[in-house]
Amino acid sequence: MELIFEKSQAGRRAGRVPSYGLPVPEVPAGLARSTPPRLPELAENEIVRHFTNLADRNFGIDTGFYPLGSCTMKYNPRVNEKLAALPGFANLHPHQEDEGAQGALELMWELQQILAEVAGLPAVTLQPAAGSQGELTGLMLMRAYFNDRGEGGRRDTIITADTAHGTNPASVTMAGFRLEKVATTERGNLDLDDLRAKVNERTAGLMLTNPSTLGLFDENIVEVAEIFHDAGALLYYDGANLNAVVGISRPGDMGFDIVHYNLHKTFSQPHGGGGPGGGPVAVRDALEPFLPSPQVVRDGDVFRLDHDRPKSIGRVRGFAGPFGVFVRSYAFMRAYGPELRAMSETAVLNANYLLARLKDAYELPYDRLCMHEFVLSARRLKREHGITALDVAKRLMDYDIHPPTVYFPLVVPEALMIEPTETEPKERLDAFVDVMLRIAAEAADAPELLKDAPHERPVRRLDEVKAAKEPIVKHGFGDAAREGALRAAGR
Amino acid sequence: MELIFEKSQAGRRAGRVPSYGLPVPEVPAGLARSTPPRLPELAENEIVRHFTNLADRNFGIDTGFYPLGSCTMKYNPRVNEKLAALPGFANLHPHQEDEGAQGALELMWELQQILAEVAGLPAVTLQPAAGSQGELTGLMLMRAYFNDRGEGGRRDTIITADTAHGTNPASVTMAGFRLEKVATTERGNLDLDDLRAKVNERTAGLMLTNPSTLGLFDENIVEVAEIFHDAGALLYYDGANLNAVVGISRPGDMGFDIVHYNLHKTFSQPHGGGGPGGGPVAVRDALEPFLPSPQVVRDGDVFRLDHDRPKSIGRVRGFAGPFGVFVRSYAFMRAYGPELRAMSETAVLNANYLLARLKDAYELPYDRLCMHEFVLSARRLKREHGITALDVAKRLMDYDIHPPTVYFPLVVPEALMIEPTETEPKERLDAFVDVMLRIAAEAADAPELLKDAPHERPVRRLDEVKAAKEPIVKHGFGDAAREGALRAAGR
Amino acid sequence: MTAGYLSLTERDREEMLEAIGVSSMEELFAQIPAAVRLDRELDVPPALTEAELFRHLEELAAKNAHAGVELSFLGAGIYDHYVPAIVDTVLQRGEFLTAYTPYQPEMSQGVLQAIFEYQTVICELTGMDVSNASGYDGFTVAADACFIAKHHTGRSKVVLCETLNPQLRQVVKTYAPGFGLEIVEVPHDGGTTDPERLAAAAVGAGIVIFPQPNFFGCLEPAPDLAQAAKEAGALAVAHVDITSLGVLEAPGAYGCDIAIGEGQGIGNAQSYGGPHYGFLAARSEFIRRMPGRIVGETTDLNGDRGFVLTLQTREQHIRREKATSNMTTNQTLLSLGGLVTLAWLGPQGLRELGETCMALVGYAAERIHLPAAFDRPAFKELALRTPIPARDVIRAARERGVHPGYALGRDVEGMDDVLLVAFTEKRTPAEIDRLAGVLAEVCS
Amino acid sequence: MTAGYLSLTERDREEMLEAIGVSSMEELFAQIPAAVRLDRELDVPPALTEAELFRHLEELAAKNAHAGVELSFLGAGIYDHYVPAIVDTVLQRGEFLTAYTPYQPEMSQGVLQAIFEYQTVICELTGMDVSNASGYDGFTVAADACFIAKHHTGRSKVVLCETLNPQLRQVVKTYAPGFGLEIVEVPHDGGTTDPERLAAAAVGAGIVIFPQPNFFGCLEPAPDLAQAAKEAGALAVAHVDITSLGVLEAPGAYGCDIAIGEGQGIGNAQSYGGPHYGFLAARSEFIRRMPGRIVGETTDLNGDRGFVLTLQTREQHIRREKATSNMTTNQTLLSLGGLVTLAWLGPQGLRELGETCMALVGYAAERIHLPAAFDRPAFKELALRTPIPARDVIRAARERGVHPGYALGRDVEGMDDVLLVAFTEKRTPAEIDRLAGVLAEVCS
Repeated sequence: MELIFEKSQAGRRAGRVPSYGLPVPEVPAGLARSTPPRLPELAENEIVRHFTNLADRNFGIDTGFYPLGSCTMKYNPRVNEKLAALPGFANLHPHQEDEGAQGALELMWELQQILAEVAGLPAVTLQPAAGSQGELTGLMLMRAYFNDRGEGGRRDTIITADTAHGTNPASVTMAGFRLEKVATTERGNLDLDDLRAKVNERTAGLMLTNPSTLGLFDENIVEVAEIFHDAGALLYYDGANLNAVVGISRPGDMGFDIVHYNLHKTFSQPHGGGGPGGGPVAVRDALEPFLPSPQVVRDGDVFRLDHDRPKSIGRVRGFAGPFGVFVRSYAFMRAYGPELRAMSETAVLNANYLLARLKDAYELPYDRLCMHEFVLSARRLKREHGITALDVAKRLMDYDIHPPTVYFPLVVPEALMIEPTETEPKERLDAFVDVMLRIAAEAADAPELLKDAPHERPVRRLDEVKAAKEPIVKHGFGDAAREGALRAAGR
Repeated sequence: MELIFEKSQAGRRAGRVPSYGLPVPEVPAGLARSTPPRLPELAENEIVRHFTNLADRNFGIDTGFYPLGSCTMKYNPRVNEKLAALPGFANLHPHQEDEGAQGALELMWELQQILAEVAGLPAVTLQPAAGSQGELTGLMLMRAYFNDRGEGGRRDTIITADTAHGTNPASVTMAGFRLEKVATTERGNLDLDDLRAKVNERTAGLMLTNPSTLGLFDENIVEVAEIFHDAGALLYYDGANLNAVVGISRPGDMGFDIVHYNLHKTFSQPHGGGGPGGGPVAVRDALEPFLPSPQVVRDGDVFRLDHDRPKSIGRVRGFAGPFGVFVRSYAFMRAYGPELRAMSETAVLNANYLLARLKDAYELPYDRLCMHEFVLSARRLKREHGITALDVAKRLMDYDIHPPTVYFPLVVPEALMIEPTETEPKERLDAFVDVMLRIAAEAADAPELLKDAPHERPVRRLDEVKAAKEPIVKHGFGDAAREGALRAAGR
Repeated sequence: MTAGYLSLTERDREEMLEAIGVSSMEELFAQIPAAVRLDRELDVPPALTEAELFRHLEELAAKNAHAGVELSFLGAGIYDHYVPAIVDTVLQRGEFLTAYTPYQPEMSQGVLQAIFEYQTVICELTGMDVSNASGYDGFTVAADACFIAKHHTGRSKVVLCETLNPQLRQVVKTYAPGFGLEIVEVPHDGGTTDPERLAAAAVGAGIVIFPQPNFFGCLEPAPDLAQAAKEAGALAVAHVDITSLGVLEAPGAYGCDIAIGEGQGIGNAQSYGGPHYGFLAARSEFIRRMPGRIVGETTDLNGDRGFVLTLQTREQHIRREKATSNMTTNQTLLSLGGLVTLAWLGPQGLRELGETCMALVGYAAERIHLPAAFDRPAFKELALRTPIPARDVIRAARERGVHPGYALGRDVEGMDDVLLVAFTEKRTPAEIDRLAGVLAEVCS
Repeated sequence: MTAGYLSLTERDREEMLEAIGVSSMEELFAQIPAAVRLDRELDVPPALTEAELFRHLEELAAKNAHAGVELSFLGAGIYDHYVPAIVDTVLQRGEFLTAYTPYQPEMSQGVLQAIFEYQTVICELTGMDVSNASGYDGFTVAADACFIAKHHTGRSKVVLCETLNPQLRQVVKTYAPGFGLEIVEVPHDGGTTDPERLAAAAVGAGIVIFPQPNFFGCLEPAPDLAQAAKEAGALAVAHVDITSLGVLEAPGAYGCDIAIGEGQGIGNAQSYGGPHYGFLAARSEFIRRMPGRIVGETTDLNGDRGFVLTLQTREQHIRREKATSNMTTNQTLLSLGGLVTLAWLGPQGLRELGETCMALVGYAAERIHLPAAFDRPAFKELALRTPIPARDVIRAARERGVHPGYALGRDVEGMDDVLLVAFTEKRTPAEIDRLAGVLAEVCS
């Protein structure tokens, strides 16, 4: 499909800006634009068509089944979009005085209350823009906490599981900590012996996803928490998999001191092709003083932003957080009420049903009941037919199903990580099983069908190596020389 | 694709209705529902997917080029959708007192002013729901007018062109008039001799589209008007083709006494797969007293609905008309201002460009410059290759182009009626020309490609005869006996 | 300044004129006699940029006292029911929004299947065999029903109950001269129609139309009215409230030939009276007399299921002056809103909707201390007798931020002291308490 | 009551438990130690039906003094620019709205191509070679730039102009300990940054970040500031107002290494501060150090063009603790709003936008009789000196329905008498007259 720039014609226009017939002051010499940006020039008709046609080349939850493990691709209620667009929310300026933003502040305060109850921890900041920023915030909180206790220099190590999301180690580095990894047992729990050997006075804390990225709840979580707390360290709960346990088990009760939520996973903020998200963080009372500034607080019937937080780590993003995301998540929670538990129960039931029906045709490295997701391995297909997890993933596309997460977690070879979520009906699950079984059969009977897949998408299989080797990261406007330079530089 | 009923499961739910914990009164005996309606039972996720998937099987202007002759498929500005949805418009009750609806009434009054200026006629009713209802309204106005003059019994005949839209003769019958047809000359004008022979003291009026459905402006329109007015008869302007002449030539100036507009054609109300539309009617002063009731009137700075119209033909639909359509059309007009003329000029330029580039490959029965649309004939393809206009239409689908109107007007064999509208860029026109020329070549080289077309749509060519012979007009719920009965009855 | 809806550049224009073989735009218009060409600019307000346009219409919208500004109990045909958010999600998809009537079925399977599904739900709700793809509104479908009856029975007499919406009766009367109809109206007795009086009026009639519930909010003895019509050899036509059909009997179940009604309450905004959709469903024997579009199932070249506009030989573009109507436009997008809403409610939700309306009527009857105008069970509207003219009650209540309902005296003679108050599921008990308080204040 | 978002029926549930081989839901949770299971219902507010939910949030929204209620001149980083209607049309299409990060490119060509187009327009606006797919907001991208600079130059000193948005400086300071950064701030001189003072501070620095226009609304001598940074061997980073780039020079044209900024003004609602998108673009040599997603062009099996997430070896899911950042989520949907808006404006529209802002500033400077706080040319914001504390001016003006702007004293010491007033293209001369009147009244 053509790029929008390839549909552009000099002099064509869509939008116009009011001029009010006023004289335009001169831009001071040397500061004025010398060359106009080559923005697209189209009339509105073709802009709408361009993006409509692009949308048609994209797959969302609204299109079909999207069992992308660890991403919790559930139905995004449409009423939430209408609510976030209400003028009283969408057109509210973030510098509006608190008395002119009471509705927004009340919503945020109520959201904090619900999040706190879900986590089993009393204090919540809504500021982080995403789960990954929540992680970083959590680690900064640890640093501030230990600094405040005079242990700042000593506590320099964070432990993560070998099954951890890549964000965990990256966040550890960005926050200026050392990383240490702990092994996973054959049953899919943290290896307690390994843990005991690694936790010591240098340990600042643990970062753990529970259930893990294997979709397994750590059966020894109580002991794990004890090990860290006994060493004076803190436990951080990566909320990426929170959808498994809402109303069933609370991170605070498990012993975690800091928790981040992914509002775009558990609480249905649409992910929009990569964002926005929201990554609030909840903490125990002892960590509350360090939360980012400002905080939403309630004084009687009045809500306000509290900027007077002397021990705060500071500000991790602008204003009080991604407010539009809060509106959607709050609305989502209010649609469920206490039945948020049924949400998680159903997610777990759906996952276990798929697991039960698929584990014979594919391998299940950790053969236990799962929580909200599970990880299969295609290694037998690879061994017997040369078919990889990637081939299976690409072939699923031909059946109008979004592939699961592949090659993650790293501890499982040829991993297929499957998370159906609670909003899928049994018919979709059955249809997915049928397709997965058919693909397993195709791997034996017609492996080239998988190797060459997809066949039914707008493009065939794409060359990712080529893209990385000679990066073309913007349109060239026919200016080959300039592009060449970039490619060279990028190499 | 499955019907929504085929995705239904007993007990599944999406929406819920508040109950407020109140006791529910009994429905009186004999009036209560005995069998629940078999409405679909799905969760919201699958409802959204169902209609998303259905949409993907539908083609709109937003999808691509839609040169459906006489339907004026122009770009529908999206801002108009937002404006019509403003709570002050969308949530306004039609029985709201006039003082509580001043904004709505002002908008309608302003719309009337602009419509009057465009038609060159002073008085406008907004009530009719569609062009066809506008036609009926116009004919009722004629009847009321002649009755008022004591000529009611005598004036029983309406004359239409043989190129007229089917709505014209149908409206004539519904309004209780006799129909008489007048021939078209080889140049595409009304045959004045034929007309003079048919216009007499029984003639109530003429219904004419100008430009005609051939896309040709009647060069003798002044003479035509004289003939009718000399006979004491009235002229009705079918506004279906008004997009050709806005700001260029006004029906009132041409001599027409009554004009209807299609707001969903000329003024961009999206047609929504068949509706809604809007069919306001403008008239000369002499006909004003007969306009439907209520009328929007202005008293100084105050607007009101005038129900006190003793000579009115009455009410043709509920309330004051399809108000949401008015919002969109008014916004459209205000986006153009006096440059509505550029809209029509561009529509005419686009049509003539296509005509110039296609007339060699296809036949042009009336070889003149056209207005906003033109009619080609595929009769040579038929004669030489057995390829019909329908085959050409179906083959266009494979190139992601909506076919033109076919087999209309009836005076042109194998007609292809093409209306590009003003919002198409030259690139789309050129691409259409390329495809049309390629199809003409295919007709010679690979006629079976056309005969079997379409190949690239969600369904292949559909059997319309079968549908009409054994009508299945609703889902059977697996109840074959009941369906059989309907088929039998329908036969 | 020209709106950004035109795509041609100056260069495009020149190239195109050259390809056409003319030297100017003027030449294209040579076919228009000079005498009828407009030689000046249109005298219309100046063009606005989108930002200015938005503001201008926001200002107009702000001059209206809509449901968000005033607590309103207005009904009388159009109601403030909740429209689920997914309706807009579906209707605003360009593939539905910007499509024309599905003349080319292979391009339009989406809307065709949706209409087929709509026809099915309307048949389910009404207990009928066949539904058209929708009519203009809930009133014009009554004229359509008269057209069917006239041609089916050959009789021109139309019997309308006085308890029907007055606007429906006005529309039928407007169409009557053209159709050659003669209208007889049957007065109400204590708020509903007496079946015997109806039977007497129905003698020689081709059609009898009655409401359920009626314009005064009361439940009619609909089965008896249908029977009275049938016994006279007339078609029995029920004009029903679509939101009632989860709790009230389907017209097909008590012998009606045709069921009609306004669809707005299911899936459409109030929008100051339109656009909405009217529904019209009938027994199968009327299928070839029905006006409007009908979608039918068929198969394609491969034998796969597909949908087409069918029975088009009824229609104007083929049958011309012998067509069953002149309709081309119907209300597809609005009826699609109805389909989406009915799918969202499902059978349980539709029943709950009716139950909540009835429950609120019951609650209101207890809380509002004004006498009922009629001693009849109601569905979602209460006709209350006011000690001062209802119009004065409305004026006074609106000053207090509450629109208490519709003054029946606007249409019905002798009812200047009757206020028709509507209770949709969106009205809460607390709001009804507020209404009761305001009414007590302004009526004392 | 359960929200209608769950699809399983009772029968489904039973069949599924049986297929799993367990007899109850409880069994599925046996892996959770009893001690950490929640043995009570969540203590959260009760469930609401959609109609109730809508009303509840409408009531909350009504408690906010938004742009439609109060005439507002607030800016200071977030602005009330017009968002064209087609932005929502595009963003609300389910295929964009409900998609995840495009890990599987064959499923996601739509969003990948859109990001590629976004990267292109950002490069065009900034004069840079490479843009990422967006960052969280206009402040966190400053921290990202520091991360690049630290690794590129090996220097930990960061120089920030005091004329940068205070929130940007706060965010960088929050990130600094983890990144090992040392922050130096350069005070302003009369409203802008003195290049010589900056040059002095830049010695030994890895990065210098300056704004254009600055937080006080003034135009900085940006080319001189960039040169000062370069001469010190630091990366020169401009934090620019995206709406200014039709009239102000592209940072790439005056030698910057990196350009960053907040995208909100182009295509996003104000939304009380988020979600929005931050942009980050750089010269090509930094491509492999950039945080966040980057989309690249490639070919498919057939040799046809396609798009993929590329250079993923920078990223956390592959490189883990050695990644250029921990970012997974970015702001794709918001940046798509930016792309649509830029396509809608085109180069002419973007220039007009800047011109109108500047013209309104000029008009306001004439009409408002308060002295300018700084004697510098401005772009779309005016810093005015108030005779009473700016906070008091705001309070008094808001009582008159006008929010006159931002009190600079909220962030900047010694500026309690400075009011920062923003003029977007949506503010009309008549509104500015109203503001002038209110200010005259409350300042007299």
